[in-house]
Amino acid sequence: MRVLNHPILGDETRQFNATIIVDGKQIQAIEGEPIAAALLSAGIKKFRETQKNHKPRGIFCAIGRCTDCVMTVDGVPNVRTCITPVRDGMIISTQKGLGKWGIER
Amino acid sequence: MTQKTGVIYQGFPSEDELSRIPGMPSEERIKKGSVACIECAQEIPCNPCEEACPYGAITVGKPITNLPKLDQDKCIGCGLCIAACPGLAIFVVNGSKEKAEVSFPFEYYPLPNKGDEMDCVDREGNMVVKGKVLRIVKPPKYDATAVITVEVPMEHLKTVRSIKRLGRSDR
Amino acid sequence: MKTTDIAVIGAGPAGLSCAVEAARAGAQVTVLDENLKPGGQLFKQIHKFFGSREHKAGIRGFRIGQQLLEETEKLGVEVLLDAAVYGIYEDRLIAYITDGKDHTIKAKKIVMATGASENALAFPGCTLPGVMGAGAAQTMINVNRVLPGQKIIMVGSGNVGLIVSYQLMQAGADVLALIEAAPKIGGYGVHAAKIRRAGVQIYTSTTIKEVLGEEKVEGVIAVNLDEKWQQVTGTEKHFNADTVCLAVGLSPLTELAWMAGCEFTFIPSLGGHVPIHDRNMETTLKGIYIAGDITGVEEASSAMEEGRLAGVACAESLEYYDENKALELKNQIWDRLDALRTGPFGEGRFTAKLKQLDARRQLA
Amino acid sequence: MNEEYICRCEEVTRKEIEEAIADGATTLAGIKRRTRAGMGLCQGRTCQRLITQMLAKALDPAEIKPPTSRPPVRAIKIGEIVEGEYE
Repeated sequence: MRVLNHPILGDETRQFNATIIVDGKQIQAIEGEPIAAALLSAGIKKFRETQKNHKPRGIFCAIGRCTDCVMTVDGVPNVRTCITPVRDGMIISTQKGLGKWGIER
Repeated sequence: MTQKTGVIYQGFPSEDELSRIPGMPSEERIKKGSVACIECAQEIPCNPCEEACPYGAITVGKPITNLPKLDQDKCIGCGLCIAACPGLAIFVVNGSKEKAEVSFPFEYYPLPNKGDEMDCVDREGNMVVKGKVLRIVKPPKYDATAVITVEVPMEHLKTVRSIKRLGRSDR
Repeated sequence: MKTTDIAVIGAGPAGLSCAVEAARAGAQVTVLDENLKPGGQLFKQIHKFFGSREHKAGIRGFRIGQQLLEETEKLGVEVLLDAAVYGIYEDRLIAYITDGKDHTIKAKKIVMATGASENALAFPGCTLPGVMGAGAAQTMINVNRVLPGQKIIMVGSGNVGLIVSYQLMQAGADVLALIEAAPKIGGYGVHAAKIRRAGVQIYTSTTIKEVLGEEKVEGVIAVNLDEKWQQVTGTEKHFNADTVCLAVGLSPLTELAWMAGCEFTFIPSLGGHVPIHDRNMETTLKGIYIAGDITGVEEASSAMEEGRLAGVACAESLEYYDENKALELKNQIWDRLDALRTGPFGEGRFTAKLKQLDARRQLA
Repeated sequence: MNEEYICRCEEVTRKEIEEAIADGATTLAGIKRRTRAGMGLCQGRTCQRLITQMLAKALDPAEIKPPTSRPPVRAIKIGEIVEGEYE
C-alpha cells in the first residue's frame, strides 16, 4: 500500500508514470523507485523461490546486501530488486531457484 | 509476575520518577495557570528545549546530558517547547480553571478538528476519558509537529497525555 | 585514472560531513557512494535529532541530509553516485564500478565512511516474506512511501526499534507489539514513551518462538525468556501479524578496512571487530582514515562529528590548515564528541572509544 | 514448524551448523567448508554474525576473526571488471 499522505513528509507528489509487467500482470509504478517498492505497493511479497527447498523469499535488507529479493528482470536473473530502479516497460518474473536467462513468454 | 515500574521497564516515567526530576512544576504552580511538564527522566545528550524557551525558563547547561530544569515562575506555559523537544516529552497543563487543559505534541494523520470530542489516553495509551479539542497549533516553525490542547475533568490533568490515533479500526 | 586530494567512501552523515569540512579548508574532495542517491541513511530519518542545538539537534534527519548536500555542492565537492568501491590497493588506489564499468581513482588521503548494516536474527520462519530488517521497513515507508504491512511486530527495543515503530504508525500501520529479549528497554525512554502512549505494548524478556505462514507471514508466536535466556514453555502469545521487523543491532561495515590491511581490535559494545584509529581518526595505515559507524556503531550525530574530525585532520596533513588552526577546530569537535558520549547511554561508548584509542597507543 | 535457516542463501539450518561445530569446526571457514554456509550469493553478509554468535558459545568471540576480505568487497559482475577501462 502506498503512503499517499503523511504527517511529516506531506502528500505524495510523484506521478505514476511507469508500467511494469510482473509475471504477466501490469502494475503501475514510479520511474526510478526500486522495483521492490513497486511490487510491495501492489501487495506482492513473494519475489522468488529458493533453489534447494523451494521456499518463498521477499524483501529482507533493502540495501542490496542480502540478495533475498532477487528476481529475473528483462531476462536477466538474480537482479537485486531493492536497489534496481523501475523503468517503464520492465518485464519482471518471480525467480525459481537460480533463475534462467531470457524472457519467458 | 509483578511488572517493574519505571521508564526502563515500562517505557514511560513512573509517578515516583516524575516526582524526582527537575522538569516538573509544583501542584500550586499548576493551579495558577498554564505551565510546562518536562517529562524527561533520562540523561540523554539533548538540549533544544533550552533555546526554545523565550523566557529562559528551561536550563540544561553543560554537559548537555543534564536533565532539563524548569523555572516554574518564569514559565508562562506558552508551549513553544512542546514541538521543539525531539523526544516529544514536554506537555503543558493548566489547572486554573474549572476543567483541566492538557497540551501535547501529535504527529499522526489525520488531525482532529477543533471542538471534537476525542478519546484521551494516558501514558500507556489506555483510554481515560473523553475530552474536547480546544486548540490545534501547527505553525511552519514547528516543522510538522502539531500541538493539540484538550479539555478534560480536573482529576485527569496528570494522567491524560495524548489522544487515540484517528481512523484506526479497533483491534 | 582520476586523482584527488581526499577520496571519501560513503556519502552518509559521516562521509558528507567530512567532505564539507575538508572542502571548506580548500581541499579537493571526491565522494564515492554505491547508491543512486547520496545521504546514506539520513533521508529515512524523519524524526527530530537529539544532540546539541549548536549542531542541528531538533532538526529532522532528512533536512540535515538536504543541508549537507547543499553545502557539498556549494563547496564544489565531487559526488560520484552508483560508484561501488570494491577494492583498495597500494598507494591509496581505489577501484570502483560505475555505470557498469571498472574505474580507478588515486587519492592522497582516503576516508572510509561505509557505515553499518543491520544484524539478522534466526528463528523458525525467519526467511518468510514479511520478515525484514527494521531499517528496510524504514526505507520503504519514509523514502519509497510504501507500507511493508499493516500489522507489525517489532523485535528489539533499542532506538532503531522504538523509532521505526513510531514511524510505521505515522505511515499508517499498526504496531501490535514490540518484543525485547533483555529484561529492560534498550533505547531512550522518550522514544519508548511515544509508542507507549500510542498504545503499543513493550514485552521485555520475550522473544520470537516462531513465525507462522506458508507463502508469507501470517502470525507470530512470542514466548517469555527466563533469567538464563531460555524460552519458558507455556508462556506463548499469539499475534495476528503480517510483518516482523528486526531491530537487533548493527554491525560496522568493515570489509574495505580489512582488505586495506588496517589493524583491528575487538570491542563488543561497538559492534565487534572494529578498525583501530587515533584521535585524528587515522587508522594504522598512513593516510587512511575512518569515520562514523565503521569505527563502531553509534548514532548519526556522533558520525557527523567524527566525519568533521577526519575532514579537518586530512586537511591539516595536506597543509590546508596550519597546526594551530587545525587544533582549534579539532578541540571544538572533541568537546562535542565527549558531550555526546556522556550520561547513562553514552558512558559505555565513551569507555569503548577510549579502549579503541588505547589499542592505537599500544601499537605505536 | 517452519525451518530455522541461519544461512539464508544456501539454506543451511541451525541444526546443520550445530552439527558442524560438534564435528569440530572452530572457525567460520571450517563451518563454511562443511555446510556451504556463507558461500551463497550474499557471501556471508547476513549469516556471518549469526554463525560467529554460535561459535562464541564455545570460543572467545575476540578470537573469531572474519574470513579474509579480498576484492571485490561489493557484489559486482565479473563482466564489469573485464570490460573496464585501462589507462
